[in-house]
Amino acid sequence: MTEQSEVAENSSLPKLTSLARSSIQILAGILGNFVVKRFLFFLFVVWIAATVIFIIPRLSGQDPVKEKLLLEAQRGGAMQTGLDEMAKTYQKRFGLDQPLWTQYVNYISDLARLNLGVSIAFFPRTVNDIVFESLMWTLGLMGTVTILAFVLGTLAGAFLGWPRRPGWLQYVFMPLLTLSAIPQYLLAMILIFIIAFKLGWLPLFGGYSPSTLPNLSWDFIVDVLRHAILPAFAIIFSAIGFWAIGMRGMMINTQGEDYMIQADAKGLKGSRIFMRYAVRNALLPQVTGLALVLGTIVTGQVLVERVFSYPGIGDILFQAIRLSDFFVIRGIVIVIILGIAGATFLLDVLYPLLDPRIKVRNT
Amino acid sequence: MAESFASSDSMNPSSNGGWNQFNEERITPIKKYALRNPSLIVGMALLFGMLFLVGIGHLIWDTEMFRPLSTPTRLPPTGEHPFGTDTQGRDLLAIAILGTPLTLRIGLIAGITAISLGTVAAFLSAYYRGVIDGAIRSVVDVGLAMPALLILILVRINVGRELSTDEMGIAIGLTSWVFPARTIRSQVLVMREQAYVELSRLSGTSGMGIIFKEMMPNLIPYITASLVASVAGAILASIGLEAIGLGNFSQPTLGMTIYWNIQFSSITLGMWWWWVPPLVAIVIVFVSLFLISSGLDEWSNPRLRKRV
Amino acid sequence: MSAFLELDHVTKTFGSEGMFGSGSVTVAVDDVSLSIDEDESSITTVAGESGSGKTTLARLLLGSHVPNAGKMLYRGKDFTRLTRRERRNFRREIQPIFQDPFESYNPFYKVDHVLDEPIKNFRLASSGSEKQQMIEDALEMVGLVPEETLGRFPHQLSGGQRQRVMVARALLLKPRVILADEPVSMVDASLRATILDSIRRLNRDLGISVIYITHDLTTAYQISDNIMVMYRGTVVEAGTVDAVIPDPQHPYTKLLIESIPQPDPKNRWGSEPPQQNWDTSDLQIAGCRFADRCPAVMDRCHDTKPAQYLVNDHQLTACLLHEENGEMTDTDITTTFQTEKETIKAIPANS
Amino acid sequence: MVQPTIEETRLSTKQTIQTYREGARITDVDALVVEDLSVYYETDTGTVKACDDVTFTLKQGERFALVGESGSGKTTLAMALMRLTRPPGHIAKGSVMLNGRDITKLTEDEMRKTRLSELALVPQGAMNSLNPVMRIERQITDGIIDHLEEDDPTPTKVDLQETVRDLLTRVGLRPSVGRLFPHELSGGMKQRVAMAIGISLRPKLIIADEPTSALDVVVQRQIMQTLGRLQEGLDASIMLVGHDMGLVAQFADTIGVMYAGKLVEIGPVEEVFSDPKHPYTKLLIGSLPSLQEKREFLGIPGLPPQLIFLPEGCAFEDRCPSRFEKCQAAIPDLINLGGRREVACHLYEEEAKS
Repeated sequence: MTEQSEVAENSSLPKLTSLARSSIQILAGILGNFVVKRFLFFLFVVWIAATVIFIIPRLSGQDPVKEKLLLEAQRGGAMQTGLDEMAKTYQKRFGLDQPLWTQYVNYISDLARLNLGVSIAFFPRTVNDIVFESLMWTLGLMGTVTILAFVLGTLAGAFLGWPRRPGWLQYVFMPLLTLSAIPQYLLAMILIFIIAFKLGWLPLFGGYSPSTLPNLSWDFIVDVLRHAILPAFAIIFSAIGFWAIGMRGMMINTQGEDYMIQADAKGLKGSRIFMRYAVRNALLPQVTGLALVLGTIVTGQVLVERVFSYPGIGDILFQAIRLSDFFVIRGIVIVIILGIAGATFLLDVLYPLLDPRIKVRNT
Repeated sequence: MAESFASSDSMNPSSNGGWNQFNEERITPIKKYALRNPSLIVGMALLFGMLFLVGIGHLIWDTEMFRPLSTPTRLPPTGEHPFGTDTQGRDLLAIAILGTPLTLRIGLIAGITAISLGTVAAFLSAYYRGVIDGAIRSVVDVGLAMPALLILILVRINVGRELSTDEMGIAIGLTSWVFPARTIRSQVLVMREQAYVELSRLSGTSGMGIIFKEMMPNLIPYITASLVASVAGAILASIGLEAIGLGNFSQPTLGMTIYWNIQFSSITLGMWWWWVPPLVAIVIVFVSLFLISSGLDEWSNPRLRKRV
Repeated sequence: MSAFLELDHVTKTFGSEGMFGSGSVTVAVDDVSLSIDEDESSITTVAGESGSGKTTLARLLLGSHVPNAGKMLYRGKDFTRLTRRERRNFRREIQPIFQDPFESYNPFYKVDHVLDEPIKNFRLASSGSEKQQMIEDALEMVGLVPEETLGRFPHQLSGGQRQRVMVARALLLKPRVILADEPVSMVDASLRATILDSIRRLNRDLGISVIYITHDLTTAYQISDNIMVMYRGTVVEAGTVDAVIPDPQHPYTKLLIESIPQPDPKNRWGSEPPQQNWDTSDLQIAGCRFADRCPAVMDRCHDTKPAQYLVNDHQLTACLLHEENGEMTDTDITTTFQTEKETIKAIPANS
Repeated sequence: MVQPTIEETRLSTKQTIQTYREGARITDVDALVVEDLSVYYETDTGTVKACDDVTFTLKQGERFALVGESGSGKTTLAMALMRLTRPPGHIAKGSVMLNGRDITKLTEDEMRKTRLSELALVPQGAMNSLNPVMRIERQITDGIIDHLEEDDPTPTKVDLQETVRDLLTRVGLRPSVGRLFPHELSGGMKQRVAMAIGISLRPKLIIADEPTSALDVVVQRQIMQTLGRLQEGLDASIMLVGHDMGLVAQFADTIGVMYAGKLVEIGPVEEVFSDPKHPYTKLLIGSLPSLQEKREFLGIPGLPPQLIFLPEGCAFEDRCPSRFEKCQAAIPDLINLGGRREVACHLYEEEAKS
């Protein structure tokens, strides 16, 4: 840090108080810090994505509100007449008549305050209410299940890639391979057909039985769990294969490394070599892999929710598409991107804990 | 001084020139390698076997019956309609025969678009470095955070009309080129540091000459593997898009069949013959593409891994 | 006579300041001046350990890197302002021999590719048959049988054969200067001789100047006329090989030569006191860069940066111990090099 | 299995190995006896005999150097002694007697326990043989912990830290190095850590496979001197595998030269360097450049052998300046020329008989 202080001293500014000088050092320290850099990048990604989402509808010259109204008219909705004034009031209401730049500034400032605007189809309700309510369901089921699939898949892959593994494991490999090739929502259909329809053990769709009202009673929770099992299985079975195969490849690569030979030469116990040397090193690319495929994971789950009409964010997205409720669609897309960019940021920050070679402080 | 046994066994090239020599040097190693690479063979057999069956289907079956109301509705598989019919009077065998190649076509168009864009971006950013590299890298990082499907949803809605299959292919390609760009860029970065690239530059070869004469030939197995992976990804995205109702309603693609299945909840109607054929077709497509891409990966990696 | 190639106070650094001063900057080559004259042809060794900057210096001379400070002059003209044609001539007049016989060949092509490319690009042969003839002559010059070498893939040849094809490639282009970057370090001792011999014949028979980059002072002593020893980016000692090797002046060169294990079991290292532990010292910027490891370190060494001092007219050293000799005005280290070329009469080996 | 304690070995200080190296304490106890050890690699183009019928003996406290060029089989032999040969390689035949036991016959777990406690490997300098995600102190203690018998008291955290500090200082490193990660160390420091690990259980035999390859020559000298000091401290014997003849001349007592998987010459270093017997050794020593006088470059004509197409006769026959008709017919066996001198060459078969 010495360079910074010298610069501050002989700069032409009047004699700096020690407070000013140390604050420069602290600032340089903070801004140079790895975590802050990743957070700045996270904001950058979200800003670019938001801008792209803002620009796409303006490209086609279509006005989202008028297009929605035309669709309503097409379906022979009640408001056959007076489409133009209705469009005008809507446009004023959503500020679409102002010049593009001010619209953009309002949009970004709203976004900064996490206000995603107002829904067209369910007019008085704000997008925030609709989205965040369904977000609970999605995070509750999908979040936990994805992590579970990642952990189970990585463990299976670790054993599959280890020469001294239990014998029966290789026969598990071929089914895992085919399972990982089937998209999640198709697996969901198969599960519904066999378990729900044919055997009738579990409910066919929905987040909870339609007759009950959401309350915190015990039997409601059991009801929710019964509905969640099939979607959870759909995701876990298709994801486990993907993670296992990835981890198996990493394990095989790691065993070619020099430090594995040296571990044997040290006469270490098999279990220690497996856990502390092979798996511990093979985990690093696996975690980076997780960050890369977050996007496809989320899309897969949106479709699973659609197949099960599970009241998560995916189902709401589907309804919004059917009703072409533009602002809800835009809100959901932004929330999903926020989630993915946020998860990537988290993984970036946690990665140095796994791999000491990544410099965290800038000293 | 690595004691490498392999390099000391000298394969003596045949001396008679022309086709025979080309065959000897170029084809036999590939043939010899292919035989030792089971996943590539099985993958290819599955894919081309299916296409072959679809080809025969075109000849012997009246594919016009894919239009709605061309057959009695909800018929389980019978002699006259071996794949049965759906609630809107479409013959499901015709759908399967037309649908599978159509979906593969979307995947191929998207894959090729993604690969060409990705390769150009990869070479631009990895070979020329500097500002271009920074710009392309940040675009790729942002692209990774924005799932292609969501962007397609926004695009599709604002286009206002149904996309033709080719337009959908290109749209998917344009939004998923970041994945191949990222992987190919890392390979080019590794290759760029090799001594033979520097040597070629010092032998007076131009920048373009180096890219096409020195780097491209070694990258081909890697690019084909990425192409196959992109095609598989594109098919997944296209089916997803169609399944949530944003596909082209007049086209009998596999995705649209899945959409109609969900729309009419064929499962509760017990019409298993409606969703089993598309499902089987999709599974075959994905498993074969997966086997081919992992086979190609293994082929491209040992050569690069041996060098790096 | 203007110098063919001249480095004038050249400094090369890597790494970047980085945002908010968080980046780290390493100085690879620090204020080096040398010149290679037009007519004189000699073999000059650039010796140094890993991290001494010898490879960076090689890349500078090849034009692969551009100096951050100071200038590189090609026939008197600044390298960065050469026209396309001048750059093409420069490209042809200085050619490399790389270290790794495995990595210098594109695995996709046969070894002929490495020989055909330069001939095609620099249009050295008017017809195919003339090209073939040139290639076969060059291969024979380095002791290879064309029929057993051409038409094969790189992995079908041994490391020694592949390096000799590299020397043949340099022969084809008949450059003014060959830059051999550790040409024999990855080849077995028994095969080194033929390669070093063919490099020496390039110089003796074809008058091509050779810059031999190595960490192995023994082969340097056998093959080269002049030597410059580098340590952490600076030239610590330079001069003719016959002046420097038998009687090194700079403490680093002394330590380097003493540490070389002699293949003579009778005079062993013995067990002198273990020197200051070499690895655990950290980099010093001010003063002499060798101060933190120097057995003969003085207080002054830590703050005054040594200049170049003439020990005799064929040897200079950058060490404050020789300060009283007076600073060299012309900092071009090649002034101490031996120019007139008396042939080295090889003393017959006592086999 | 009773190991001779250090006091017992020091008693029999009869010098059986004649060496100029002062401070050498070589006893008559056999540390390692290798007989007809052969390691074969099955490849689709045929069996590669990487090591074939290798026989030699190592005395307690002796420094034995095994030299040979690439493809000679020296590293394969070193790995075979540690029973670390990886498929498709396998130990085809032969015995390796270490402290009274044939380690080729041990079960996998018995061999595991023998590694590090009775024989230790110091890896190549060029390789990154330390676990990149584990602190140095853990990489030293995990070897010790995994060799504890059930009845041994489990060492406390303080004991282990004490051992690590002692080992690091003995190899010339500051104790604070224990808290660092491998990527924070220089090449020389990594080799010192590898040596600290090697001596942590006071083994009787240390195998060093090109310990200073890719290290600067000054660091190389310091590492070799440290290795020598450690060996004398433990009264262990060392097998140094390498190709740098200068290093071997400075460090070793006895030298074994390998060519195409066979041991072609053994002898005290001074004798082999001043009066090499096998033609290959002669050419090898002849081709060494010297710092004292300028000489014409001398190499070994011809190409290195291909282990898949080995001739019936002597493998060096096609490059040997003094070959005669018998060389093509039969593979020469290792014959004893008196004392520790052995050579595998038909030229000396009559001389040995007389």
